[in-house]
Amino acid sequence: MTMQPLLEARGLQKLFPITKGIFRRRVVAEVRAVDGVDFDIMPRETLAVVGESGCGKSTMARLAMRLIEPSAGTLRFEGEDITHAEKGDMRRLRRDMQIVFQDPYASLNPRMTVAEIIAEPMVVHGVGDGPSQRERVKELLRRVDLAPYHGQRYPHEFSGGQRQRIGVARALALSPKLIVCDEPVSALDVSIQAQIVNLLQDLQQEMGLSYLFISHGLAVVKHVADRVAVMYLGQIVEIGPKAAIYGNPRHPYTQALLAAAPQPDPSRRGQRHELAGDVPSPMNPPPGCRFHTRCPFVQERCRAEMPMLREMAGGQQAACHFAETIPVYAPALTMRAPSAKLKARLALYKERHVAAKSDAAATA
Amino acid sequence: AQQQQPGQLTVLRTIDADNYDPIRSTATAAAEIVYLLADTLVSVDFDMQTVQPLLAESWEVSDDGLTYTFKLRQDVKFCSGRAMTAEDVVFSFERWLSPESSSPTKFRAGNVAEIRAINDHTVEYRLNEPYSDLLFQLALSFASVVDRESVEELGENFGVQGFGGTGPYCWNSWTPRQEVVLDKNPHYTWGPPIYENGTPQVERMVWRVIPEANTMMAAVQTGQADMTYYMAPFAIESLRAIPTLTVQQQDNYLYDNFVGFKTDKPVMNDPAMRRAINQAVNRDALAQAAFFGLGTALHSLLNPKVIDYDPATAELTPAYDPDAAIATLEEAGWELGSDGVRVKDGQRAEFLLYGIRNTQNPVMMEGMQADLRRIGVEMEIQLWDGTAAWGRLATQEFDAFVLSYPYVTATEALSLYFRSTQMPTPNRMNWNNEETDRLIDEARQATDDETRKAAIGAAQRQLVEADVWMPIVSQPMILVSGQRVEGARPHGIYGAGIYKGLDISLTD
Amino acid sequence: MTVPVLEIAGLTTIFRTSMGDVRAVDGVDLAVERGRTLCIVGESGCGKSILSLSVMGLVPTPGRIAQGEIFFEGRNIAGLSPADMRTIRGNQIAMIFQEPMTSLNPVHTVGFQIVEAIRAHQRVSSKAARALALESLKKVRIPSPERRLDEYPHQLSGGMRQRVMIAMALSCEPTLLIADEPTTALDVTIQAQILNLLRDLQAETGMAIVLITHDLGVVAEIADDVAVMYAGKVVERGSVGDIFDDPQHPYTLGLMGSMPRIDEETDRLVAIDGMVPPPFRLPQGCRFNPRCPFADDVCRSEQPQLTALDEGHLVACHKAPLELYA
Amino acid sequence: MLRHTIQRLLIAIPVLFGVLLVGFLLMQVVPTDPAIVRAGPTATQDIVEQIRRQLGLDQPLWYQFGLYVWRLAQGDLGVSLINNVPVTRELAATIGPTVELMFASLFWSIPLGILLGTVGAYYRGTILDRAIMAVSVAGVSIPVFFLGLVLIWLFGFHWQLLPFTGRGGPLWSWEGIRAIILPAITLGGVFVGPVARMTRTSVLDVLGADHVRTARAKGLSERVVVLRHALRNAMVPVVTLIGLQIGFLLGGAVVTETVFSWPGIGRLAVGAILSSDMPMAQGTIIILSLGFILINLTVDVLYALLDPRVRST
Amino acid sequence: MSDVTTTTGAVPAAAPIMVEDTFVRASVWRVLTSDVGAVIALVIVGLLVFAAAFAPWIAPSDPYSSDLVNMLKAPGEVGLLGTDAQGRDMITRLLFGLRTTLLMSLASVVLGCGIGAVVGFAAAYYPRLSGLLMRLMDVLLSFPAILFGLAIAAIFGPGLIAVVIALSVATIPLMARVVRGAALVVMHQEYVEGARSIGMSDRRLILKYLLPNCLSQIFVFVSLRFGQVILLGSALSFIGLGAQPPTAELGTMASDGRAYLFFAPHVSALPSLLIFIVVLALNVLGDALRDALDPKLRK
Ligand SMILES: Nc1ncnc2c1ncn2[C@@H]1O[C@H](COP(=O)(O)OP(=O)(O)OP(=O)(O)O)[C@@H](O)[C@H]1O
Ligand SMILES: Nc1ncnc2c1ncn2[C@@H]1O[C@H](COP(=O)(O)OP(=O)(O)OP(=O)(O)O)[C@@H](O)[C@H]1O
Ligand SMILES: [Mg+2]
Ligand SMILES: [Mg+2]
Repeated sequence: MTMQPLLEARGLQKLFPITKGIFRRRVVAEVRAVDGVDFDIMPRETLAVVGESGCGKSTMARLAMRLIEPSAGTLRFEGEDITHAEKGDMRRLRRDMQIVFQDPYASLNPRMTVAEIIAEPMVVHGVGDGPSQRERVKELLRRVDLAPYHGQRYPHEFSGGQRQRIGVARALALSPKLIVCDEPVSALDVSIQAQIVNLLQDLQQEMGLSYLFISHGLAVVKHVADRVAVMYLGQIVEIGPKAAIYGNPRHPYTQALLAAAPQPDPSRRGQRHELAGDVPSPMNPPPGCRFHTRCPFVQERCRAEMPMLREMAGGQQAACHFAETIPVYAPALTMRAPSAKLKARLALYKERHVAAKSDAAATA
Repeated sequence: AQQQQPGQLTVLRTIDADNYDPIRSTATAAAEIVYLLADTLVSVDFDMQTVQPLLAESWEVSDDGLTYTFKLRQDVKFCSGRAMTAEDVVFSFERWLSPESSSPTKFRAGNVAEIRAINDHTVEYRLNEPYSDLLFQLALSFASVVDRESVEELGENFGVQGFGGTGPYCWNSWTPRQEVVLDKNPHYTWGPPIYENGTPQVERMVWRVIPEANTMMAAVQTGQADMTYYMAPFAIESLRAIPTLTVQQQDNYLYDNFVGFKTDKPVMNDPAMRRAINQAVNRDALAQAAFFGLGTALHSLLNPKVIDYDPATAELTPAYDPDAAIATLEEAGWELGSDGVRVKDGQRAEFLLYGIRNTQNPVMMEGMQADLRRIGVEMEIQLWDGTAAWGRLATQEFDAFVLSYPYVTATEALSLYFRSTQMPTPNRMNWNNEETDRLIDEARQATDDETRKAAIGAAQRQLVEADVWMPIVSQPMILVSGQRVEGARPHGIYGAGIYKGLDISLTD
Repeated sequence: MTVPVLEIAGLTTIFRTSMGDVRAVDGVDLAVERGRTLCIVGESGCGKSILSLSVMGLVPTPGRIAQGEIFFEGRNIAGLSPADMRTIRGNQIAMIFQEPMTSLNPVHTVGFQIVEAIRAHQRVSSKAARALALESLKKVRIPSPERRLDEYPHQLSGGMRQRVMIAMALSCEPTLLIADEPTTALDVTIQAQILNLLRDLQAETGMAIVLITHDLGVVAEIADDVAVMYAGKVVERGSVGDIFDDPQHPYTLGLMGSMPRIDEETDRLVAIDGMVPPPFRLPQGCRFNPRCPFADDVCRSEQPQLTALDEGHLVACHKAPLELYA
Repeated sequence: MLRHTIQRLLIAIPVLFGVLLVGFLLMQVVPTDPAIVRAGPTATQDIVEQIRRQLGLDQPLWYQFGLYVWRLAQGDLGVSLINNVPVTRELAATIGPTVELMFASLFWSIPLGILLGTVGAYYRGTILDRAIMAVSVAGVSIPVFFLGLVLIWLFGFHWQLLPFTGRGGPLWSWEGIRAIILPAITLGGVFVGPVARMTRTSVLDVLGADHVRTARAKGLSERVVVLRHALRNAMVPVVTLIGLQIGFLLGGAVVTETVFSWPGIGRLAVGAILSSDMPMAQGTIIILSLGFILINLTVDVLYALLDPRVRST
Repeated sequence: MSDVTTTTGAVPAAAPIMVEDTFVRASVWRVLTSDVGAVIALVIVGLLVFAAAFAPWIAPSDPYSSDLVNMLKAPGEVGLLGTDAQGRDMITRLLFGLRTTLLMSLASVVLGCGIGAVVGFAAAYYPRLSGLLMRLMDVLLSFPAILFGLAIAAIFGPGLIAVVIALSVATIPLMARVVRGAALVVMHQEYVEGARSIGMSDRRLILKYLLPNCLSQIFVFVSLRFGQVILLGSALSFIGLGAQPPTAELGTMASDGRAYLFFAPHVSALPSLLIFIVVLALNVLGDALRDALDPKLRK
């Protein structure tokens, strides 16, 4: 495979200094928000990142967008080193990368109309003239299942799901190659969540987008991702194809995460084995393997030596000294399939749903 | 209401002095206290004309007017109990005159040749040239006799942290801007003959500063204080109606308000303009507005009650006549502009006036401003706080100024303000006129009353004709005293309302 | 049959606003028995929290209970005086909230807040109360509980705070615990810890739990009975098995379909179209009808009643069971 | 906690230095010549010149400032240009009465403001709330001197109940207390409003907070909920406001001190600046700014007391 | 803790109003107009501004023509509201005084808030500048406004200019804090990051994102500050720094007229009353605005 990655990160690191003093110049500590991560995103691919709160997912998203300067490491976009790209070059690159945020309530400027918001990237980059921009806004609104007249309204007049659509429309305005989605569905209700996930998937198929999809919902990630990276305390502990990560996780943290995820299956109740303790502070992460304070398989070596990502048999890479030897985790095996009644009814629902939709389209 | 402490007299005033060293302060607020703390060789009677003995029992003046010999009383003691001698008098004068003290009032002592003690109780005061005002000047607080020991002990802090003098009261304490506390001088028996009593009657005097007019009025009315002569004029009438209060006016008070013109600045250098202003301003109205009928409008350069006042100046001073003022201006070529302000040779008839912000000046100046607007002259007013004003008034930034001053003789007044040697201050008019200088010097050096009167009279007439000033009003001195107070009588030399205050006693 | 710990009948809670009356909870019937867990699911704004606050007698100001009865151990507590309610609240009925970050008072120590809860209902010395507080902290398995007593909430992690909340709620050994989305704000690993803890505590004390959530995963994990709410109404009620294996209401079905599952691969999620109607512009007829693919004219005009299909499985749908109308 | 305090103190140092410099420069650009001030009204030019040399006013600016700071470091604030009294002595004499007045004003106005604000917030939207807010808003809308004079007229003059001409004695004496009542009401009167309003907003905020709901859910009585859980948490912004408003209070203090002839530092400062008495003016500026900084330092420490989250940073 | 904890407080001066996207122009107006007090205040402010703006045409006489014969006449005796110490008609003086006072406070508020806003935005937007700028603001803040006024007056001479400068300077640090606090909240909103991510220039970001979203807080602060400035101005007048004669200005009129408080109370009381009304109306308006803008307080 010699395909060139769209985005390539090597040893990416971000330290947030904690400053003190009269003019806040003295650095007293550092938050190691992202601490040396490597990943690639291929064209048309979705790389999902999962991890607990505070593990550095959003920081990684911001780094990938070059919204913040990395403390170390390199970042390449289509082979071009953009780690220290100048303002002008960056501006050009911005057309190819866009971001969708978690909070639909905070991610749209409340003082601009929806049309203005969606047109803004085009205005900033001088793409097209007024009429053509207006045309494009309408097209984009339609694309995210909103009506053109919605463009005249302000964000507060929309529900969370609709706002998230507006955010997606804005991200699409310049026809980017990569969209970074920082927990795009976490704040939404389940029913709305599904709408957005479907929309994102449709768009990817139509426009050949790549996603860096950040989430803490393992189920959602499984649904959308091609490859999955699992983060813990600023580091990627395991990364690889979805099937390998979910089917044969090699890092104890990945395993624990999967085990802890609640399943809509009452029969599995009580089988979850829980991970003890809390995530340590990223200000002074534990030495050696960062997971060793909570790891059920911890050994002496883990406390002293930091494991590196290693190639595994399943095609993924895991950062655990004992990745090969720890017990196999096989949740899918113990999982009961949905009941026949449920399956049948869901199929019925789907059918009706599609029919109702085409009805509506026909009458419109 | 408030019970006063027995034997303690509380006097209210609106301002405090910068210090109470006789030779360092020119403030009237200092003089009124220094008069109580220390004595001068001679005193001035309530008529403001007669010089009376005080520390000096008697004095002789040589025929050439150059040598004054003072015979001192023998019973005088400082607060410390030490007897006062001629040496102390000489020391006090020398301190006043020494260049190190750089006293702002030094000039008042005349052109001194030598002052020496002939014996313990005789002082000889020799001048280089005659000085007809000398005795009056020596009655001012600046010429007070102070205790050498106290001066040496306190140094810079003399009159700040303590005071040694022979006055009817002794220094107790001073809290700046707040109060001065004075205690009766137990030795004091040598009061001037203008009083019935030679000794102080009150155990303790507290001079308290109350800057707010209303507060002061309420305080006097409610008996929280005993007396004041700083009462705002508007309050006097209603206070008169209160039976428990005694309101007395000193008719011989010499404290005049005037507006001076910088005679070398554009607009102001036109005598016609100055004359027109003198004609246009209704002084009676200003006096009425500012002093509620208590002040006397001045229709002459100096107060008619002052020694050597020249009655002819009253005739020469223009009367209030706006039409005449307009005529004067028209004649001089000041044409009415489209905006109502006159113009001559491209010069607008406008000028800037500086003054101190007190209760009367805003009223008077706004009145004057309105009067001038009617004849097409624009006066801009800028009033400054008392202390900052002096600095401002020393500059050349302004065209006219309003001030008031206390004085004792005509010669004193004119030589203070109009001699060319007094430029730029206090001769802020920049009045540089040889004739004036000559006349004033002649009056100063006159050895007989006639010559002096003639010379200073001529000077007064000359100045009136040139309209260097616009006299406004002679301020009233009104002493308000409460129920407990007896024997109070307003005096008013250099603004000191109760002077030695010897006859004042408390009923309780 | 034993008397349910809590039985709600026809509970209606109304908010009077400038836009009109909002029936946040509209004629809800529920019951939960000793030692059992009732989960209430539903999307944001469907009235779950208001329902629980109604039980607590803590409906925020413009709101009030307009109708219905709340029987707690057989006694109607809906019309109780504030003082009487206080003796029950925190004592026999305890509640924990969604946001462990903000639900504890940041300016008081953890110990103080637990002690306060104890002493509000028990006449014990502060020393004894402190011992009890320590006891309850131990019960919720907080590491080094002695130290925690004197710590402030901000010094604890989210999971620990939620444990403190639980400890506080359990300190008076309530017969009913209401938990309003106790795990939503927590990470998955912590969420599992808390759910396990609740289950263990219930086994120990036999208290009844009403747990509110919108995560069907959580429901599957802990519920005995489930009530699905939509727009202020209960649309389906049943045992956890009924709901997961035999969902009858189209809304419940939609929820199931919207959830991506780890165990099954689907290309496309079954989404429910549209959105929850605003509370003051509820549709005519069945409240779900604008979003329901099965809706017909009856649904658009007539409100369905909650009716029993099986023993203990109730649904409010004109079309139940769906197969018949397909 | 201690570190917190020390850190705040360190931050205050450059601020104080800035105040010093600004004050010094301001006094420099004042066109009034201090030598003339010193010389007095009728002095002649050569005397003024002589005094100028004496005062070192012919030296370059930086030198004067350096000298000033050097002396200041040794606790020497110079002597008044006008009456030659050491500035420190004057400051020492006036600071007490001002602190007394401030204390007496805050002593009643802050608790009252907090009480009114809390009551208003608790009974939000009722007539009581509206009345309280009306009074508070009215309180911040009256010119201080007007209030003072009206009080004098009523209590001092008309009913003759209370003295109003200066300090009656130390605060612990009967006379002292009587004399401070009217000035304290005047000055405190303008403070009740802001405190009440801030408290109301703040308590209202907290009353809606999750932890108050928790407190209620515990079955606590309303009194405990409001006092222990709402008010305590609401105090932080109120304390901030008080710290910031001290500056305003000082403006009021100048006026109050004048109206009631109170021997405070406000009047001293005004007099000193108006008369270009530079050392004295500088001294008062330093003391007043120091007071302001100190109060805000106290506020910071109070935060730490009120809010443990601040403590640990 | 971030830089917010400075010497003078951990919380921005005014209680931070959450910038909520539920802000609705129309609804703010509706909330505002549904409050009887606010409507009355609005009407009063409108009337007063109108009266001030058209003073030269409304006033029954010349504000500067003194009539020393008819001085200190009680209301009704001469003219409807009597005359002042110069015998000038009080109505005229009040109208012109209002005009000056409003202009003076407007100038100070505009100047002070303008500069303060620039400083506040700069401090929020450029964290490197923040320490220095905020320390500078601390210096200004700890410099009592009244002393500043005095010093300025000593430089430029007492008068409106000095008052305006002093009041502006006193306003700057407060405004800077309010704006910085508000801007920091906005800065942390995701939409600002979103704007950055499309490569927007700083200028456009500040003007189109920061400024509009801080406006509501600025607005509330300004309306409340306006009243404070009028009162501070009257305190400055009291110590003799106000407008110079014959300019009519309410604070100066009230403080000059206080000399006659016991005899002709109207000379001081009427301007005081007018100040009271103006400030009261502005405060009520500011409070109502705060309530209207604060989603938490909105019903
Ligand atoms: N600007 C910043 N300054 C200091 N620390 C920061 C900053 N931004 C993030 N951090 C810290 O870096 C760490 C990682 O933060 P990040 O927001 O990337 O986590 P996350 O995985 O996105 O968490 P969440 O799931 O809660 O969104 C956290 O500990 C956070 O406190
Ligand atoms: N103070 C209030 N005034 C008016 N309506 C209110 C108020 N509080 C709640 N409501 C209404 O009550 C309804 C139910 O709210 P509730 O908080 O119970 O929802 P929820 O199911 O708990 O949602 P979430 O999952 O978001 O917590 C909402 O639609 C809301 O509009
Ligand atoms: Mg994040
Ligand atoms: Mg809820």
